[in-house]
Amino acid sequence: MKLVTAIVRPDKLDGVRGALENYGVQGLTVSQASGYGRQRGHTEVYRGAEYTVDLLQKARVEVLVADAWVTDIVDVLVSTANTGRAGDGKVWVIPVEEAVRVRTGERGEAAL
Amino acid sequence: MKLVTAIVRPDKLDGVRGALENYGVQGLTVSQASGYGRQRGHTEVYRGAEYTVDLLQKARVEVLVADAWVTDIVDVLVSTANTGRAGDGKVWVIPVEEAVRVRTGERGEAAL
Amino acid sequence: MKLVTAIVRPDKLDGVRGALENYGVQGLTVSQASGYGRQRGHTEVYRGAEYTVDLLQKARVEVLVADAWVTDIVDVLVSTANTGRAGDGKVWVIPVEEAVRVRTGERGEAAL
Amino acid sequence: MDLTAGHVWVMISAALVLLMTPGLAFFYGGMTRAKAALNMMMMSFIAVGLVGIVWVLWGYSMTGGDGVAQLFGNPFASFGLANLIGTEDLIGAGYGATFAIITVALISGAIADRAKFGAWTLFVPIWVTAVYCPLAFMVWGGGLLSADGAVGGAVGEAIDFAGGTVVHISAGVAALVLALILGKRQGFGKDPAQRPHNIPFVMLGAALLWFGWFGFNGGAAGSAEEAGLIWINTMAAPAAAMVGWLVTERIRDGRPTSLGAASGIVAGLVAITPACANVSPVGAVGLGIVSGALCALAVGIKYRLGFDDSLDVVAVHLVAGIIGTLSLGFIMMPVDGEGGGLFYGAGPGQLVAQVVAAAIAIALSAVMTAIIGLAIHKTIGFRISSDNEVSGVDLSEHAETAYEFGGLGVGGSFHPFADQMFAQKPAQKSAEPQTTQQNVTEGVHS
Amino acid sequence: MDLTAGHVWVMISAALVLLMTPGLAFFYGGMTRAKAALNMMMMSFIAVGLVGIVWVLWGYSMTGGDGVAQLFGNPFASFGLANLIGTEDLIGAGYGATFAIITVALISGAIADRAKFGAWTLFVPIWVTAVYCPLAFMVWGGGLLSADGAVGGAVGEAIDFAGGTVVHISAGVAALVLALILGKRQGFGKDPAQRPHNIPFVMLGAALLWFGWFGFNGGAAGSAEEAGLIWINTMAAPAAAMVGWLVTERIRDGRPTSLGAASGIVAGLVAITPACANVSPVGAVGLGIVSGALCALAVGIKYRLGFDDSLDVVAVHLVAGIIGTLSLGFIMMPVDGEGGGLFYGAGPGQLVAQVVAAAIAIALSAVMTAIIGLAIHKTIGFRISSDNEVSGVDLSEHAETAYEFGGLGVGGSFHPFADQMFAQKPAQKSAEPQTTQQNVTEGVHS
Amino acid sequence: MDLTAGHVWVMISAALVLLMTPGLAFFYGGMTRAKAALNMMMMSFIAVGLVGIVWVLWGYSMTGGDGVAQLFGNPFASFGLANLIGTEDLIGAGYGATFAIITVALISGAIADRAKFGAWTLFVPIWVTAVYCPLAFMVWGGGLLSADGAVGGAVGEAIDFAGGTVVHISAGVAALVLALILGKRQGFGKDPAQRPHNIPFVMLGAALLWFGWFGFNGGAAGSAEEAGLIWINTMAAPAAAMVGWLVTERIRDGRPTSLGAASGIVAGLVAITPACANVSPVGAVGLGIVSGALCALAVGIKYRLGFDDSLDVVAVHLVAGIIGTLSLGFIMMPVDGEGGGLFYGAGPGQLVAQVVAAAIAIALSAVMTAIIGLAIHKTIGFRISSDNEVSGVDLSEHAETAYEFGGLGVGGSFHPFADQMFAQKPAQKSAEPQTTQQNVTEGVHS
Ligand SMILES: Nc1ncnc2c1ncn2[C@@H]1O[C@H](COP(=O)(O)OP(=O)(O)O)[C@@H](O)[C@H]1O
Ligand SMILES: Nc1ncnc2c1ncn2[C@@H]1O[C@H](COP(=O)(O)OP(=O)(O)O)[C@@H](O)[C@H]1O
Ligand SMILES: Nc1ncnc2c1ncn2[C@@H]1O[C@H](COP(=O)(O)OP(=O)(O)O)[C@@H](O)[C@H]1O
Repeated sequence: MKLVTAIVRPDKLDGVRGALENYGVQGLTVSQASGYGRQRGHTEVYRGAEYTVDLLQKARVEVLVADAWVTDIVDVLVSTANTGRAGDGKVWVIPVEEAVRVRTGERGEAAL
Repeated sequence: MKLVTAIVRPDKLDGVRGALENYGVQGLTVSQASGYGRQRGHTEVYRGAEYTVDLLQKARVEVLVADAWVTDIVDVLVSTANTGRAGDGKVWVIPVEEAVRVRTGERGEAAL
Repeated sequence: MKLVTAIVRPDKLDGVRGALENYGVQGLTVSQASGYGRQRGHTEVYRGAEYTVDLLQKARVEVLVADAWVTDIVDVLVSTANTGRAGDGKVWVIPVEEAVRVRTGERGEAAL
Repeated sequence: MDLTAGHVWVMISAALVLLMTPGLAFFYGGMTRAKAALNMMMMSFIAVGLVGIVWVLWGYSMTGGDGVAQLFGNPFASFGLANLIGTEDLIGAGYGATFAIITVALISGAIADRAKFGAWTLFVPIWVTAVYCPLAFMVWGGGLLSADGAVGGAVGEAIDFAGGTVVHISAGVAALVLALILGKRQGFGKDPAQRPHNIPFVMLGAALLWFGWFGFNGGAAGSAEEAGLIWINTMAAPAAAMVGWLVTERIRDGRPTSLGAASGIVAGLVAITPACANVSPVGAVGLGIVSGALCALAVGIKYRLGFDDSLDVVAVHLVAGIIGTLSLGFIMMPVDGEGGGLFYGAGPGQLVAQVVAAAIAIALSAVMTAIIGLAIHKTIGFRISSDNEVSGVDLSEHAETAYEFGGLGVGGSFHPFADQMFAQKPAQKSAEPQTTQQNVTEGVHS
Repeated sequence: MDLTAGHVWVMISAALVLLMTPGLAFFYGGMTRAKAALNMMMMSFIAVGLVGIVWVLWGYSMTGGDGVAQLFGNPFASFGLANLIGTEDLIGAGYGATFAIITVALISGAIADRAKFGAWTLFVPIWVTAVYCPLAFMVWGGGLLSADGAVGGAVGEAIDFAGGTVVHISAGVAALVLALILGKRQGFGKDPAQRPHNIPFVMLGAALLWFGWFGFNGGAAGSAEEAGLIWINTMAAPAAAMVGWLVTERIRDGRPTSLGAASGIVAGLVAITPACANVSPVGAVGLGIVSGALCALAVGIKYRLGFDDSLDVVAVHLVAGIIGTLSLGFIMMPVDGEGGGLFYGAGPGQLVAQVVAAAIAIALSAVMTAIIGLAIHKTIGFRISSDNEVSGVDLSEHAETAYEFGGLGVGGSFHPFADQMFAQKPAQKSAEPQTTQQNVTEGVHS
Repeated sequence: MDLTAGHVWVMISAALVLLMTPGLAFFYGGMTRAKAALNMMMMSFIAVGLVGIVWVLWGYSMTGGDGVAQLFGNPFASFGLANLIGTEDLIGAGYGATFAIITVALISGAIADRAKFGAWTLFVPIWVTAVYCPLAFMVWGGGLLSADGAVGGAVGEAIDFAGGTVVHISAGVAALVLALILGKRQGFGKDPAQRPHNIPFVMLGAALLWFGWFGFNGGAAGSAEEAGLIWINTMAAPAAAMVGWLVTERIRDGRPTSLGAASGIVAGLVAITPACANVSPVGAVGLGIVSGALCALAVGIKYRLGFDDSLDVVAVHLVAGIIGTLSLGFIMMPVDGEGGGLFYGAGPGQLVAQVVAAAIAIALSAVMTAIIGLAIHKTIGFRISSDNEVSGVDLSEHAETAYEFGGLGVGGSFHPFADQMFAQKPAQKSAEPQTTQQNVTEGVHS
């Protein structure tokens, strides 16, 4: 099994979820993140003082997938999240040694 | 060393923490997440328009543990977080190559 | 490639970011977390009832780095985040099998 | 006739008192956890809606005129306020409405986080009709406790200028009774997530309550001298009670809290309510300090006795209401050199009258609230299900969440209702919303 | 002369009505998503700023005195209120200002989340001058629709005691027109992120509006009897409308919502506005229930017809404004036994007068708003760019975010402007802020 | 005697002014970062508590009657307001209290985020007694600066209708002095986390301040004509100042901000305060625009000069207070054709009087505040520890956090205090809460 993590634009989240569901993904975890890469921040003004907000909001999507699916899932993620502009995000894959479904105690790929 | 990640119901967080502490875990990291799996969302109504909230709030618990402890810790997590209903969550284990305690610079299992 | 995760004090975040940027890191992801380790929580009082807040706010920094950089980056993180007091945090390193830049589709170390 | 200063004063006072109920919604709403904030506020808002209607139809009529056995006025005498049209009495009728509204809204703090909204909408009009209106009649409308009434004539007339017994004691007792009927919240006394979710809202609520209370206490002033005294006392007592509460916290807990400041203000306002026109400014300061300190101590009682009066209606309104009512037995200034409280060298007569009035209000409210509350609880049920309590009363009762700051708890498709707007829905949907409308389909696909 | 009760009543009423506009800012601001909250509130605040100035300079002057063709007063007759100094007429001038302010602020709800702030600051003074002032003159200032006016003389004088046509119908129509000119928000009807971000703020806004509305409806009362009736009706109608809206929701959606309660209050307030001095308390209750229920149904229309009146100005203000205006044809009480509405056995005369007045207000506002709105839209543009809509109108128009609760969306270095404060900046910076100041340099380094 | 319109107007004005202090709590509280919001609000709230008591006991007495060397009234003459009971003078005494309260609360904005709450509770009553009461006596109570006073007699009586010198200049100077004594916040001018955490609260505060200001400026009006002028000016000047501030921001920064709108309103209100009864409506508009623009420029000064007046009390209250006070030398309208400002062709006499009054207020407040502030700072310390500043002043001073929106910053067991409620606690706990009660046991187990 692998853990595929994708950092995407918040407004791409719904699209990404839909595409994954269509592909057959049965569950995923989302969390808030912020970050920077090639994309840089914006400026806010308070009483004439400028504050540079360097970290921009992102959504982090984590999907636990069976080995066989990894390539496809990465492709789905990259293609749905892409806009072609800086700030599109990053996808990475990490090896997973064990996974358990809490409800049933099932382990391994059966737990996904 | 391993990183054990558990996605659990927010109201199970206290129980999970307590059980881990009893077991001897000396530290952990918690963050907010939302997700879906077999469990599906609920509906909110605003001025007669219905909004489906598909992602449900979860707590993500991360514990860095020595190799010897992994099986036990996973068992502790699964048994305390379980309610038997959809939405109970997921636990997974990832290999860790290095860990450092920032305060002292200790490395490896000494850093846990 | 590796994923370096650092749990640091929120007020150290800016320093850490600056040091990484100086070192040459071109992107990173930050998220909110809370946790405990040797450091313990504080107490809040509401209408005379005391609530123990055990989990203290932390910032989680994640950086995807090329293998060659890992040792240096960990050193940079540990030295900038250190104050010598409990609550300084933890750094760990996880193997990454693949990384993709969503904007361009570049893979591997080119995607960092 | 032309508007007089008196008319203007009463109309403004009435608007101020009406504003108190939304103020209370914030005072209470900020104190719940985030997932119960809307329901908490809605219990106050709907009180305005329902009591507003009841008052116009029969409520006002029950608080005055010829009484039925000195207990309440004839509900049909001024039904719909029809016989008041074209008279200036409408001004007073409006002022009276606002008292009825806030009294019942006060009760809701005791059952935060776990009451069925439908049950509450039943409770409100019944309680106002069966408890508030009679009590208002007995004390202010020429009934049992007034100078001409059976009790008032016997033990002397109790002073309750602006509603220590009628409003605060009666609501405080009802709160206690409902808290007992509904039972404790899950995690009562243990779950730290039950701490207040928005203390600035609590402070906003306290501020609006204080602002409105100048109308509450002052609206019925009979002269400029009396109005001035009431104004000063309505400023001084809560100021002193805030200090009294904070000093108590500082000594007991080590820290004076914001929640304490807000609570202290309300405690002082409640305590001065019955006494506002009859104690000196220094008396008001003293009363304030004492009530702030005692209420600060009283908030612990619920943990000792194990009833879950969630937002401390008992410790603030009942306790301070009693303190204020009884205080007149001690610090009431003599009128034209006659009477007054024990501290002015008068006899215990006033104290006796005050004790009797308080006791009757307590008994009446306790018995009637128990009957109404139990009747509702045993039939449609007053408490939401345990699952709904976990997912949040806002979601289960109103299908809403109070805040959406841009987090990721939201997603998925959006179904504007337009298409189905006039379509027929299954009947049970509206009949039993608490079960079938609850859309958290936990376990459905498992 | 000495202050009279009437003076005091009007001054307080004026302060109350002025408070309504910030109240509206919260009512509307809470309903947008978090990244548009400040811009929403600013549209109300700047209305106070700009109309406040316009009114003092020429606005007041245009609403009274000798009219130009019964359409509007001479803007130079009381320019700068100079000829009012030293007279008590200044009190009435202040009261009038507050109506002009809130009327234009009401419109902004229709264009939430996507309007250029600069365009709005142009729209506000022009619309007040070209639509509000003439209409106020026609109805209240002795113009076309008054008893002596050409239309009012012909079909009978319409009753619009506190502004059903002048304020709510005109603003509601303008809202519809602007919504059409600006077009729909991205994701309209689909994106769940567009649900309200802070419902307690919506409830706070509703509470402040209600509080202020006692001045809005009551300030012009001519006698104590009338004032009392207005007070009662201003309490009863919104109370009943809240209940009407919630019952409708309960039946249709299964749940009564907090947003519905707040909306119902406003619907009831709007409906009673023209009728407040002329219907009985029971009539006000009935009018409230009907307007609450109908407005609750009306909020679905925009999804059917496909115009994005973001915060339902049309469904609440236009619909309730029409209901209230026409209701007088049915439930107006006879004056001295004469006239009145159909339900009192009178003829359809009043209804006709009401229909004509509503129709003229609708036509005038629609045509003029279309001209003004289109002129602005075709020249400087009324809508922000699509990118700015995604990053948020608060950021693009005000370079601010409403909240910072300690999350991590912030970082990097801080550049206090002090050093460059008096330094010259490139001219285009201030000339075209929407493009050059927009600092989200997406794609710049790619 | 019966209530007159004047009585009603003053009582309502007093309630309005009292509401300003909670309004200020929101204006300031929204501007701090989230972890200092409660402490900020508490500094205003406790001002109501402490000054409310001081005023009743000796404060009122010090502002009138026979003065001590024209400097202050005898504190024992009306101690406890005892000799006012039964007179209508109580109404004026209440009105006066509210001015004393807000004046001291204003100061707190300069020391946001870093002041010991205990030190502040010491500062408040001393400052009111030693600075506010004397100054109020000198200007309004027949002292030094009044027509009969030594200075007022010599250089002419300064006009300060509602408190430009007594309230705003004195508070602004005190703010500057305290900011210097306490020193800068950590990260001053660098840390972006110090941007405002809740701008809607700032706007709410500005709205409540404006609303209350009609009482602040208008309460002392002597005639209907004067009241009307004051009302109009109190609307026009802040409206114009909001526009002036926003235009300045638009030119300088490229964006008009919400914080700027709120700040502009307050700047305009401060500027019109001394002048409200003596300038024309057009004059008020001009004064508003100028004060809005100048204060917008003035907020940068602190970065240049390096003092940390956290929430710009100096740039808003001191600067606008001086502008308003001096403006009378230019745009004061002649009274009965005599006197007036330079623009009305009168001599510089009025300007001289205004300058002298402002200078005396500045000197008095500077010297006295320095003495009081330093005395406190050198003994018990006025500033929290550096660690506490990092963990947050709300936590260290009040053991509370303002918000809990359901995040995960909370956990662990819950210890209701009930069991130990009456148990004895170690003495040092309450004696030195800032060290021993601070429960963040960083490093304790390391
Ligand atoms: N090296 C990295 N490690 C971790 N996260 C990264 C890294 N680089 C980029 N990110 C994440 O990806 C997001 C998008 O990066 P982006 O600006 O699109 O850069 P690029 O165009 O180089 O991918 C960032 O906001 C950040 O959250
Ligand atoms: N494949 C997955 N990858 C990542 N997270 C998942 C996955 N499946 C489920 N989760 C997480 O676990 C949580 C609980 O899932 P749940 O509804 O209990 O499904 P199941 O009963 O199949 O475990 C989800 O909310 C989500 O956060
Ligand atoms: N075993 C662990 N697994 C995961 N996170 C941990 C662990 N131990 C500590 N942490 C994280 O590091 C943070 C800092 O820990 P700290 O109190 O400094 O302990 P130590 O001094 O032992 O490193 C904690 O708040 C928690 O988020």
